[in-house]
Amino acid sequence: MNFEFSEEQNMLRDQARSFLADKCSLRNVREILDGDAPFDAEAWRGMIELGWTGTAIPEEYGGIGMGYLELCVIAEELGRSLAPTPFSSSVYLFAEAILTAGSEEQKKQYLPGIATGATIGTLAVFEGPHAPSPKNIKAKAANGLLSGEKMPVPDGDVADFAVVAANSDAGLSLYIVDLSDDSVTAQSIKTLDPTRSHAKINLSETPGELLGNEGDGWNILGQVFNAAAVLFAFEQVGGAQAALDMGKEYAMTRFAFGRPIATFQAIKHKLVDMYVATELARSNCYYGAWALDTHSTELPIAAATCRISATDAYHESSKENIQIHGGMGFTWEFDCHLFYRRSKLLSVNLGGEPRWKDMLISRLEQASA
Amino acid sequence: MNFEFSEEQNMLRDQARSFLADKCSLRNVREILDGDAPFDAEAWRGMIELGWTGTAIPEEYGGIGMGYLELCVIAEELGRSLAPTPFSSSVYLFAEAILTAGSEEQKKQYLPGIATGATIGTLAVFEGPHAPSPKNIKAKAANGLLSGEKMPVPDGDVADFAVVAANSDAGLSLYIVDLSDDSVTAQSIKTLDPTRSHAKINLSETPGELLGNEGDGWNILGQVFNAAAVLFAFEQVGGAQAALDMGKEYAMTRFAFGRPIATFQAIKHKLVDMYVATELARSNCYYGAWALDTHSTELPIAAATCRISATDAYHESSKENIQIHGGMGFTWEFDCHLFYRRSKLLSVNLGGEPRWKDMLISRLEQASA
Amino acid sequence: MDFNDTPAEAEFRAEVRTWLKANVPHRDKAAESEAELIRRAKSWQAKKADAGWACLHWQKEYGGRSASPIESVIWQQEESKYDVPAGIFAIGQGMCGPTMATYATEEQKQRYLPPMARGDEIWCQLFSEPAAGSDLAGLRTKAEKDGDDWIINGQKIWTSGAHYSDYGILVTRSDPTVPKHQGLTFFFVDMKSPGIEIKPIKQISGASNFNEVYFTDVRIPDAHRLGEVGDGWRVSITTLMNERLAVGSAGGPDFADIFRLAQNIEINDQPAIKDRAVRDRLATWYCETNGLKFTKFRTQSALSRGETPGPEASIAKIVSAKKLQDIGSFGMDLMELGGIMMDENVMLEDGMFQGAFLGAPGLRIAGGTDEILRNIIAERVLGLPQDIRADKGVSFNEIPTSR
Amino acid sequence: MDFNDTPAEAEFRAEVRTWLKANVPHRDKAAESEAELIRRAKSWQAKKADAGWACLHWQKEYGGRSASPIESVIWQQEESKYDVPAGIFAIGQGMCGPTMATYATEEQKQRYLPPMARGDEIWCQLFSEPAAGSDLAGLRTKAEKDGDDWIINGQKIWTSGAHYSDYGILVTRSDPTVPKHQGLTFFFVDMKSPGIEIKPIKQISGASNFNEVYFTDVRIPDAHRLGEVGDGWRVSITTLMNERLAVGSAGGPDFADIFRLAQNIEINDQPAIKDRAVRDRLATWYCETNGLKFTKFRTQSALSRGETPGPEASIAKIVSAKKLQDIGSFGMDLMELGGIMMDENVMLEDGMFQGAFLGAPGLRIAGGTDEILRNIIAERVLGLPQDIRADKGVSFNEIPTSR
Repeated sequence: MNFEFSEEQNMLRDQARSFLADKCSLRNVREILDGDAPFDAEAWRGMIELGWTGTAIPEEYGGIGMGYLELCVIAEELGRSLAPTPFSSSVYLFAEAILTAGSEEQKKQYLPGIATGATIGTLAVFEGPHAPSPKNIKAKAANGLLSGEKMPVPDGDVADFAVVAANSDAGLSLYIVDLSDDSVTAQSIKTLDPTRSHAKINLSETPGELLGNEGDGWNILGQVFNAAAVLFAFEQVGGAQAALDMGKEYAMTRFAFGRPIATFQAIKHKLVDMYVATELARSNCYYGAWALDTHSTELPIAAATCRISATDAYHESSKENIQIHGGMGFTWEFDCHLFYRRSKLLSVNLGGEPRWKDMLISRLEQASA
Repeated sequence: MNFEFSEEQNMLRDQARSFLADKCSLRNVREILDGDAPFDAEAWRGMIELGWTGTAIPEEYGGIGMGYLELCVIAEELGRSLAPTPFSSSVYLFAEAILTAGSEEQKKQYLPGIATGATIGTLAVFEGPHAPSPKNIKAKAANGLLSGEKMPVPDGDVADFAVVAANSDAGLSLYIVDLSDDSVTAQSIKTLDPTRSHAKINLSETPGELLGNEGDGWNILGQVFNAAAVLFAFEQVGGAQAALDMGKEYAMTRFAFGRPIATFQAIKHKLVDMYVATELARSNCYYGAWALDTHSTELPIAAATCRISATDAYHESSKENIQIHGGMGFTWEFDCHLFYRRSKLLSVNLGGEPRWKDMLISRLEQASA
Repeated sequence: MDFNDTPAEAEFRAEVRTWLKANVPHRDKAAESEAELIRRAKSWQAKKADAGWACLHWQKEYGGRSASPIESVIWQQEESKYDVPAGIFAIGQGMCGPTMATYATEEQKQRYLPPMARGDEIWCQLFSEPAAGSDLAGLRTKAEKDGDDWIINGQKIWTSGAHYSDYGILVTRSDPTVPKHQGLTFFFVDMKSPGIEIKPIKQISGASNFNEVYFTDVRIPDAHRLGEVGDGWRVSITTLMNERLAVGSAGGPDFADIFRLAQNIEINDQPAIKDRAVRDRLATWYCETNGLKFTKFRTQSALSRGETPGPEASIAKIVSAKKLQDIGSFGMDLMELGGIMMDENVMLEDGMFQGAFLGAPGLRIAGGTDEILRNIIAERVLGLPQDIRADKGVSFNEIPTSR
Repeated sequence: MDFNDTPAEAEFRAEVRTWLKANVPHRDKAAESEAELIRRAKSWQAKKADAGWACLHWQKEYGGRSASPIESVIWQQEESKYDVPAGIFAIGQGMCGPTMATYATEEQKQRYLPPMARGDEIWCQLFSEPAAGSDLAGLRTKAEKDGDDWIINGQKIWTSGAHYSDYGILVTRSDPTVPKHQGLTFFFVDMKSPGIEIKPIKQISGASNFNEVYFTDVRIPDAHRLGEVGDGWRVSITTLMNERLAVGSAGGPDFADIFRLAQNIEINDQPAIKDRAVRDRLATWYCETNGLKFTKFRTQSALSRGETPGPEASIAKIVSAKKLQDIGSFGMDLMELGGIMMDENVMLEDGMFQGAFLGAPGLRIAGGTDEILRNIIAERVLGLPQDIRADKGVSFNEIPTSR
C-alpha cells in the first residue's frame, strides 16, 4: 500500500509552495483583486520558467512529461495560494481538450505553446447563467465558421486560443478558435471572483478547426471535465486547507472573555468539522489523482467523487473561516473573502454540484449494471 | 392578530396535560412497551370519558363538536405523553375518512361509535415496506368483496372497522370493512415502536361498503392525509418539546468536569437547535390548525408545511436528546428511546418526508400557476 | 385563532392606511446619492412626526404618539408596503432613544428626543471595538475625568451611520482596575466634537455600511453621562435589549425568489423546479420561511395581548441569515459558471443571489454572531447556565488578551 | 501512488492467504448461543496462536509474532474476508494487552500475555462509571490499602464481556483529597474474585453488549497494581490510546446497501434511484464512504512506511456513526409506514436499516461521544488549546457534582 505522494513529489510540493509564498502571496492576489490587470504576470512568468505549464504534457509535444500526480501537487499549491493566473484555463482545460481529442497534428501545433507558456488557451462552453447542454448551446458552426456568444469564458480576455463548443448539423462539436481573429471580440466581465479573469466572447463567422469528431463534442467535454475535475479538486483542497489554517490561527490568537476563542467548543468543533471535510476531500482527491494518472476506467467515478467532496470542503471551510473571524471576517481588508469567492467559482466552473451528484450516481449505476 | 390558542383552549390543554400526567405517564407507556397489551385500556377509557374522541365530530353524529383547534390541543398533549392508545387511528384517520367522504347515512352509522369510544376505527392503506400508489396497491375489490393483505395497519389488531384502500375496475377506491367479519384475519406485528400497535390484516372476499365515489380513493386519501398531517404534526411537536425538555433537564443536572454539561457550548447549542426547530414547527402547526379549522383552501399547503417541519423537529430533538444523555441515553431503561421510536413512526405513517416535500412543491406550483 | 385585527386594531389600521395613502411622496426609481437619500428620509420623517406618526410607542411629550406596541406593529406593516426611505433612523430611535428615555434627565429628554423622533437629528451607537465584539464588556476606550469633563481616547468600530450622525451613545472604560463589567461608564456625545475621526469600512459585498470611529482627547461634559460612573454595563444592557427586539429577518432573496429562479432556469434540459433534488431543498426553505413568518405572528399576538415578547426574536436572525447564505449559494449552483457573473447586463434577478452570497456572512455576524445568539437563547430562553468565565472577578487590566 | 503491496508485503500476504485457506473452519450459518460462540472463538484463536497468527505485532515471547504494523493490517484484511468469530478478544488483546505489556512485571507478562493471545483467558476493561463517562477521570470506585491488599468498592459500567471474562483491568480512586488526575491507581483483577457482581445492560436495540459491574469489598493484591500508586491516569492513557487505534468504522448498512435499496424500492411509481433527491443523498454518502476508505488507505500507507498514525482515526467514528444513523433513517423513509416493521418475515434486507436506526445512537456515544472526539481531534490533531477547566487543581472531593 502506497497511497501517498512520493518523496520526489513532496519535494516538488515544497518548491512550489516556497515559490508561491514568495511570488504569489495574498498580497499579490489583492493587487489583482483591486487593480485592473487580468492576472499576475510576474507569477505567471515564474510558473512558466519552472516548467509547470508543461508538467503533464508529453515531451514529444514540448512538455516535460512528468505526469498527472505532479500536476496534482502543483494544483493543490495553486489552490492554497489563490494564484491569480490563467494556469487552469490553459493547462487543465485547453491542453486537456487537445490531449483528449486532438489529432497528432493538432497536438504538435498547439501543445508546445501551452507547455512553454508562449500561448494561453481556454475552453468556451457556457453561454450565460444556466447549465449548458447539447440542446441549449446556441453557438452554431457551419462550414468551419462559428457564430455565437460565450460567457463567461475563463481568461477569455487574455487567451490566444479557445476550444469552443458549438452545434453543427451533426450535433454538439468542439472547435479550436484563434481568438486574435478579427471576427472575435472579447470583453472582460465583472464576476464574483475578480482575482480570476473572465470574459464574454463574441464569434461572428469565425474560423474554427474541428477538434475530435463532429457531433462528439459533449462526450469529449465529459472526458475533459473529468480530468479537470480532479485537478480543480486539488485546488479546492488546497484552498480549503488554507482557509482552515487561517481560521485556526485566528482562533488561537484572538481573545474574548479572557481566553482564546479556540477554547470555545462552538469554534473548536467548527474547526474540526472543517478539518474532517477537508481530510475526506483530500483522500478522495488522492483517489482521483491515481485514476487520472493511471488512465483508470474508474476516472469518471473518481472525478465526480473528488469534485463533490472538495466542493463541499472548500465551501464549508471558506464560509466558516469568515464566521470564526467575526466582524473582521466580512471586511474587504481581511483575506477571508478571497477564499470564499474562489470557493464559489471553483464549485460552478465545471457545472454545479447538483449536476455532478447526478452524474456520480449515473456512473455508479452503470458500473453496477 | 390573534395567532394563539384561546384561553378556553389553553384550559383544555392544562386539563389534558394533567389527565395524561396522571393516567398516562411514561411508566404507563413502558408497560405497553414491555408487555403484551396492544394499548393502555385505562388511559383510553379515561380519554373517552373526557369526550376527547368526539372533540371534532359534529353533535349530529354523536360528537361534542368543539372543533379542530381543540383536537389539535389534545393531539399535542397526546404526543408529549406518547399516549399508547388507538386515538389517532380512530379519530384522525377513520373518523376523518368518514367525515370527508361518507354519505349522511354512513356518518350516522359510524361516527357515533367513534365519538363515544364504543368502537375503534382505522385506515388500511399500506401493503408492506414501500410507498403506496394507486398503481401498486394490490388489494382488489369486486362486487363489494375485498381481498388482499394490508400491513402495517395501525391498531389493526384492536380496531372494529377499517377504511380499506383497494383497486376496483374503476381504480383505487375506499371501502368500510367490518373487521369482525369471519373472512378477516388480523395479526399483530412487531415494529420499531412497540408502544403503538400495528397489524397485518388479510381480507378474503370480505364485504366492503364503498366510501365516496368509486375510483376516487386516492383523492379522498389525500384529503384525509392532509387533515391527519396537521393532527399528527401537533403530536410531533408535543413529542419534540418533551424530548427537548428531557434533554435540557438532564444537561442541567448532569455534571462532568466539575460543571453541568449544559455549560458546554456543544450541548448548549445543540439544545438551542432543538428549540429552534421545535418553535418553527410549532408556528407552522398553528398555521395548519388554522387552515384545518377554517376549511381553508390553503390546507394542502399548510398540512405539508407543518408535517415536514414537525417531522424534522421531532427527529432532531429525539435523536439529540439521546446524545445529550450519553451512555444512559441508549439504554432500554432510560426513556429517551421512547421518543426516538415514536418520532420515526410519526415521520412515515402518512408517507415519508421525501414524498411530502415533493407534494408541498407541487401544491405551491399549483397555487402560483 | 385567526389572522384578523380586533375591532380597535382594525380601526387604527384603517386610519394608518388613509393617512399613508394621502401622504406617501411619489418617488422616481433612479439611484440616488447618500446625501439625497438622507434628505428624502428626513423629509418623510418630519412629515410623519408632524402628523403624529413618528416613534408611535414613545410618549407624546417626547415626539411619539403614546401608542400601544401592537399599534406600532400595525404602523410598520402598513408603512412597509410603501417604498419610503427607512433605516437611517433605526438605531437612533430603536436603541439610543430608549436608552436616553431611561437614563437622561428630564431636560435632556425634552431637548433630544423630539428632534430624534422627527429625524432632525440622527443618532448612532458607539459600542463595539476591534478587541471587543462578542465580548463587548471587554471594551477599552478610555474615559478619564478632567474637572467637569471626561476625556475620551480610543477606537470604536462597526458604527453604522457615524458619518451622518449628529449624536452618538458611547460606552467607555472609566476604571480598568476593577472587574470588566464594573468599570464602564456611558455617555452621549456630539459627533461633531473635536477629536472624532470617522473612517468607512468596506465590506466584502463592496458596500460600506459601517465605520471606524477614532477618539482622540474628545471632551464630553459630565452632564452627558448616562447612569452612574461605573454603571455603564447596566445602561448598555438597556440598549442591547432594544437591539434584539429591533433585529428582524435578513433581506435579500427568500423562498419566493429561489422558487421563481427554479421555475425559470433549466437543469438537464428541464425546468429546475421539476428536479426532485431542487424540490427537496425548496421545501425545506419554504418550511423555514413560513415557520419564521408564523413565529412573528405569534409574537405579534403576544403584543396584541399586551405581553412583552422575549428574546425569541433571535431565532429569526439565526435561521434567516443561514438560509440567505444557502439560497444565494444554491441559486448560483443552478446558474453554474454563469452564476459568478456580476455584470449588470447579464446577471439574473438583479444579482440578488450573488448579493446574498456576499452579504449573508455579515448578517451571520453583525448584531451578534450565530454563536453568541445561541448562547443568548440558551441562557435567556431555555434558562441554561452560563459557560465558565475565565475573566470572572478578575480586574480588567489583568484579563489575558493574548498568549 | 498505488494500491499495491511492496514485494515483501505481497509475499507475506500470500503466506497469510495460504494458511487461512487451509485452516479456516467450516461453519453452518445457524444462530448460536453465546456459549457456543465463545467456544468457537476460543478454538479458532487457539488454532491461530499455535500457528503463530495471534496478536501478530506482539513480541514472540508473549504469544505474538513480532510482526510489523503493516503485517498486522494485512492479516486483518485477509482474515476479515472469512466468516470467523471475532470481537470477544478485541478489548483484551487490543487494550489490556498493551497496558500489561507496558506496566506489568516480566513474570506477570509471561504468565498473562500468552493465554490472552491464545484466547485461553478473556479480559475486559473496567473504566467508565455512572458518574464518569466523558469525564473518565471523575471516577469514584474506591481503592483502600489493607496490608498487602487493596479493598475495592464501587461500580463500573459499559464493561463489554464482563460476564465471560477471566480478568479485567481496573482504574480506581485511591486518594480523593488530591486533584482528580492525581489520585487514581490502576490494577488488574481476577473477575472471579468474591464481591464482584455483574448485571447486563439492555440497549435500545434490544441487545445487551455491556454490563454493570459492582465491587463490594473486593480484594486485589498490591502485586496486581499496574504503575505507581496515584499514577493510574497515566496508565489509563496507555489503554485509551490503544482504544482509539482500535476504533474502526461502524458496522451496519453503508452506501452499497442504501444504493441497492434505492434500486429495488419504488417512489412515485419509479425506482427510488431515479429520484433526484434520493440520488443527491446517495452521492453525499458515497463521497463520505469513499473518503473514509481512502483515509484508511493513507493511514495504512503511513504504517507501511513505519510511521505511527495519529488520532486521525477518530474521524472515522464521527463520520460513520452519523452516516449510519442517517442511512438507517432514510432507508425507512423510503419504505414509508412499512419501514417500521421489524417482523422477520416481512422486513426488507434483514432489518438492517431499522437495526442501524436503533444501533447508531450507541455508536455516536460508546468509545467517546461525537463531542469528546471533536475535542480530541481539536486538541491532538489541530493543536487547539483545552477548554477552561472548572476542576483544575481542585481536590477531587471538592469538585462540584450537582447544583
